[in-house]
Amino acid sequence: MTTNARPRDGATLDRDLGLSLYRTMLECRLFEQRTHELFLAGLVRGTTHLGIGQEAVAAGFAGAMRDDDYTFCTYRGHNHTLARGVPMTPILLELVGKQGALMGGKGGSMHLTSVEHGVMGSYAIVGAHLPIALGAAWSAQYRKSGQVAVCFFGDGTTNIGSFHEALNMAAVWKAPVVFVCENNQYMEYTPIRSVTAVDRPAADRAAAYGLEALVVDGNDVEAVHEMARLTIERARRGDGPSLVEAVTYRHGGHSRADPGKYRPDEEVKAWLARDPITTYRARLGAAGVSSQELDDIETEVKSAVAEAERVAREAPDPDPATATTQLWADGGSSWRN
Amino acid sequence: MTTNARPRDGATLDRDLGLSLYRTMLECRLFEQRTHELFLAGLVRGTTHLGIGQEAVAAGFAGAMRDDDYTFCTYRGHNHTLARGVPMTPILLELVGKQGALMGGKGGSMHLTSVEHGVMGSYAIVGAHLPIALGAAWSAQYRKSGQVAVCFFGDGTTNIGSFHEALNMAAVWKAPVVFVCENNQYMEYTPIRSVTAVDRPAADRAAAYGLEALVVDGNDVEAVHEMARLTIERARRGDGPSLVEAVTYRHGGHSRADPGKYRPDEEVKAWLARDPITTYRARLGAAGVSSQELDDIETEVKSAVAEAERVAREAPDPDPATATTQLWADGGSSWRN
Amino acid sequence: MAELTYRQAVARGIGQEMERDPNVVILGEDIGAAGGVFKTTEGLLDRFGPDRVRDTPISEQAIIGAAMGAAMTGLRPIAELMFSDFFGVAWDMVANQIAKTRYMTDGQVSLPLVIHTANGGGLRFGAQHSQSIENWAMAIPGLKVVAPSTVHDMVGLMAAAIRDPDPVIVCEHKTLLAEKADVADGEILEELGKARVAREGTDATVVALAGMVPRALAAAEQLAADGGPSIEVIDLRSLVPLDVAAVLASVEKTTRLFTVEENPRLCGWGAEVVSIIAEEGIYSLDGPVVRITTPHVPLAANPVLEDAQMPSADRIAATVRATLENAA
Amino acid sequence: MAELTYRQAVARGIGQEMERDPNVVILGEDIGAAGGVFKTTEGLLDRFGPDRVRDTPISEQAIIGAAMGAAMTGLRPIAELMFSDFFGVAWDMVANQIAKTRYMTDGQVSLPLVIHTANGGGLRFGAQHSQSIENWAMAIPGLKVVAPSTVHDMVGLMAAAIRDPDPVIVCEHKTLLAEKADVADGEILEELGKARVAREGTDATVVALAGMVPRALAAAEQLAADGGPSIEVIDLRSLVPLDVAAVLASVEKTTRLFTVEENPRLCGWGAEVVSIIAEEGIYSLDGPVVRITTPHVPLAANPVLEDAQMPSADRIAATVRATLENAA
Ligand SMILES: Cc1ncc(C[n+]2csc(CCOP(=O)(O)OP(=O)(O)O)c2C)c(N)n1
Ligand SMILES: Cc1ncc(C[n+]2csc(CCOP(=O)(O)OP(=O)(O)O)c2C)c(N)n1
Ligand SMILES: [Mg+2]
Ligand SMILES: [Mg+2]
Repeated sequence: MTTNARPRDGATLDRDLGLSLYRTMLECRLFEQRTHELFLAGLVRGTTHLGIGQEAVAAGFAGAMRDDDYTFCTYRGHNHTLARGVPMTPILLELVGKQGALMGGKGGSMHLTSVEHGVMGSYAIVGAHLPIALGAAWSAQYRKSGQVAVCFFGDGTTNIGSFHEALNMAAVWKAPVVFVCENNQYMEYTPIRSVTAVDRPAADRAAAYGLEALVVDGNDVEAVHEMARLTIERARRGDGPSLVEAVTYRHGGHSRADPGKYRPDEEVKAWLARDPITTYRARLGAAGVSSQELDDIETEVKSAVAEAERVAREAPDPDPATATTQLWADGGSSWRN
Repeated sequence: MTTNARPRDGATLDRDLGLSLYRTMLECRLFEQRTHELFLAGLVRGTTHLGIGQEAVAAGFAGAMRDDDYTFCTYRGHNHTLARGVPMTPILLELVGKQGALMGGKGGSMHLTSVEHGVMGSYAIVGAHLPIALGAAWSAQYRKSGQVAVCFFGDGTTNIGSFHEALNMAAVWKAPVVFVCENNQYMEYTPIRSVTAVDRPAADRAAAYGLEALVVDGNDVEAVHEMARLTIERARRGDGPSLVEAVTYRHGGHSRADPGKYRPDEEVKAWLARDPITTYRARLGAAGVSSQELDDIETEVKSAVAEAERVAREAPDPDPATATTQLWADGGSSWRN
Repeated sequence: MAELTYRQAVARGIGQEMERDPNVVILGEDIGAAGGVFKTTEGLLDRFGPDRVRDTPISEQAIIGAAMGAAMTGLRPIAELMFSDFFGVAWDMVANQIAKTRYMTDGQVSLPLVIHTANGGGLRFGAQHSQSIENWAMAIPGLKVVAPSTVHDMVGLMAAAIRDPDPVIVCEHKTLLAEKADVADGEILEELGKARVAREGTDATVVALAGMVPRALAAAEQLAADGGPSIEVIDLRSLVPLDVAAVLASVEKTTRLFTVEENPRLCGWGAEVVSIIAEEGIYSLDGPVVRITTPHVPLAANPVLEDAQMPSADRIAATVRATLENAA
Repeated sequence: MAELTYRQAVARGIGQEMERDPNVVILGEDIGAAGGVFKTTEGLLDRFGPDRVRDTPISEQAIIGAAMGAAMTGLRPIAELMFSDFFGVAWDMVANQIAKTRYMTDGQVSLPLVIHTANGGGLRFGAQHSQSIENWAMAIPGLKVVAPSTVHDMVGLMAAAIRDPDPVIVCEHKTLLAEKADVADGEILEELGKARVAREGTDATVVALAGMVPRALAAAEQLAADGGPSIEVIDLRSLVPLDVAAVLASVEKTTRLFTVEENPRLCGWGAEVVSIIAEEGIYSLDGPVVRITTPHVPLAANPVLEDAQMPSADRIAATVRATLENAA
């Protein structure tokens, strides 16, 4: 299984599932596009890392997860957070820094978390969440809960130590975790191939952990979904972890206002032509879904984004006194008696 | 090249080289045996980690190194330090804690270093020295000095993050470094196979760095020497790093007074029968070296060990005032003006 | 009543809590079959089986990271870090992930976990196996830190750490492992954040921790035997939460403060304690506040050098005596 | 004279030393073609080529470890750590290897290397990208630590750090990166371990560092404008070596001491400075010594919350005024 996995027996996906994957991708895309505009306008503060172009990975996996499964993602985590069903408004409130924010303003863009939705955090230090995801999987295994942890990270992350430690220990423990490398070809500004000893940063390392090399077209949401289904099932069955390399591309820069100019124009153009959303829209159309239905979805998503923005603009600032709450389980931050 | 490399064209090694490898192994063995006795007698303080049974790796590699090449090893570093020609007396003085010690008593058993002999340190935190050895190799590459760094570590070390980072960066930079995993089958008390996702902890990871899987019989000093020659030449030529797995066994426990009882008797017995020194003595005999000559070497080494012990017993304690010297290059340790 | 060593007390505390709560699990290197390199987990594998007592590869980031992931999903894991020096290879997990996640998620994530570790010098292990790192942990908001000095406290504070809903670093002092004492049968539970007056005195307060507590007590006895000043010794037991009230009360009585720290001089817990008193108790003080510490150098392996570095009972006694005499 | 930003000053200092000494090399993530994420290495690749300016994978242990290996074999490497928070993933290399190796080898190994890193909060990056970790480094014997607050000092202290025969951590404060000032042409070299009296005053000494220096100065001006107390502001510039003499001399004059720290409260450099004065300068003090710090919590990403956490000019001024009034 080393290229485009496809739905069972070559059949096309269930229609409802297809539409739901499409909707999820659109939610990610439109939310992030607006977020970027609001960042440039100074409303969104701090930093943002957009996953525009990579939506199929988030949507494909989230669509194959059980509600109580765990997601672990990075600072580039809007897509993964939205795809698990976290509403846009508290996310946007977090980004603009207003009351009602998903984490009360304490985390910010890089740390989106919604335990209620199984989004167990976005981690801003490269590689840290791989061992943590393994731990959640171990816990599920110990509790016999049948839950699976899915852990997303970038190509650059395959060169840091915690990747290696987590993969080995997960394999030895047969932990129910799926490690998903979103290979978008770049670290921040440096092409991954210039700093990596193998061509496929994740897949070419799988054998080092006794795992199969799994590669999927990360811009093909159905292929991703099928790969997700297979690897999650494997984990749930007790057959242990998988390492999936989803080949994709970020349309924009690494973060904030980075225009991503370090990438050859031709390369960017080629990938834009493989936009996961427009190509999937075409595929759904070819499979008989009407333009009207697809347009309706877009209209609904747009108005959800607009509504989130309206709330975000109107919400008050947080109470500065909350800066010192929730360090400890007692709600406070006192370190003395 | 995945098993016993042998001297070129199946010829036997040069006679002088063979005797010198034999002598080196004996120096290691007899020094360590006496060290262990002195530890049990309370003269050697702190801790010791013996490499008894693993001498062929140290001797084989050291015999293939240029005088100005660099050795990086672990707390289990007596063999590697002796094999590079560091005299026994200052080492033993370090172990017993007397004046004249190799590092003035500051380092102790786990940190043997003799820059003069290219022994760039023994490192007591698993994995730390792999990146450091890579750095020394990078420096040699930058200075075009033709030097090679050889870095020894254990099987357990292949599961820690710095292993992964160092191997990848060394491969990308084509650094002149040879990473040598002494697979003695155990971490401290835990068998390596019970915590590792692959059978050969180093060799099965080589491909993850675009490197060839190299395995050598670590109890066959000639095979090790040939593998050393080939990989060091490769590094010196500018063809980059190698990762060698030398399969061996420690005869005793992990450290101090550990009797190593966690290992099956049969296993220990089988490995004792493959003692690198007795088997090599037999091979040298079969190749025509007289018993007398080999006995003479043993007598010389024994008296060197005895002489080191005599000095160590008679040497005075260090001056306590030296406890605060040599933190900084100015010789002192002042942190204030 | 049963006589127990400090090292057995570690296993007793852990075992007590594992009996009580099936969600308590432990992982680390050589902790299972081997019972731990310091034999502080001996017997646990037999009692609780390999699902709850897990041997790991040498992968400290994965060990501590896995503990975090398990803690956030319903378990109460204990990670063993063989030597506290090894925090270096997993400090991101401790300082950046575990310490900050509850705060960053505004309380969505709780991390009831313990990292227990052998801490401190005195065994001639050299600079990379002898550090006292309790101040590394104290400096990071979000970590609780305890460092028991007695066999009883080892059981009771370990139990408290395991039951605590927040991450706790438990420092086991290497020089105390072989100490023995009788401890009560049945459940033992202490409270985090309570110092203990280990010895009452009137002329000066000496605040100590872990392996320095017996030395401070010996110094006090030595001074008493010589007709010197009367020393009150406070065993802090816990750095976070810190029992500020106990130190303030003692200094108010004695008017003089000394701290005895094993960690190297700069930015230790002693500096924190002194600074608090210099702000809140300055009018109680009758003279300079003196920190007795290891000098700001790594610990040497050599016994003569290491003994010259770590505060000894003699040095504590001499420093206290000279300081008080100077001021008088 | 040329106008330079603080971020350009980093590259100027590095470039000056790379011109001077061919053994100076630099490595890190995105530092070459991209000129660094903070643009503090801009232009170096073009000037010195890829052999001396090396882009690396995301492998901080390998980056810092490689710098160490290079330093012990004849080079003078500079490792860039993109954000100082990432010391977490490479702390073993810094605290256990680099800091201790000269000592452990009794001086056989010298480590003339620099780790330069973006430090501090204020940019709303959240808890894992905003820490002030200068106290982590200060607590480790064997590391020198500098944290320049001005454009000139950034050049001169960087140059001094690179020439220093020992390992130096250079902390570049993120909020200062865009600061501009005219600096002299030609070689600029400062000395490690010298504090600077940034403003003279008579009523209280305020000791600050890096991003807190401008705030302390603003507070002093604010108090002066309001007819409040006269504040002497000391810019420490370097934590190790520490200019104890400068602080002692100032406190002797003003009789009052305040420290302004960005790092969270416990065990910061302020605690060290206060403790030294509480021992050596206690008889100069006329009242409580007060540390003004970020509270002991991680920094929040939200601007309102982050501003409430980090010491502001207003908070500094108000604290100084209230403390002095209270005592009077
Ligand atoms: C340990 C660590 N080193 C460096 C960084 C800075 N950094 C943030 S994102 C990034 C690039 C990550 O690349 P990749 O893993 O491919 O993920 P992507 O951003 O492409 O999604 C870097 C270097 C970090 N956050 N953590
Ligand atoms: C980071 C770290 N973790 C744990 C240890 C404790 N420790 C010392 S040696 C050792 C076993 C190492 O096994 P291996 O790499 O196979 O080397 P060997 O001792 O067999 O030569 C362990 C776990 C350490 N020194 N450093
Ligand atoms: Mg990437
Ligand atoms: Mg081994």
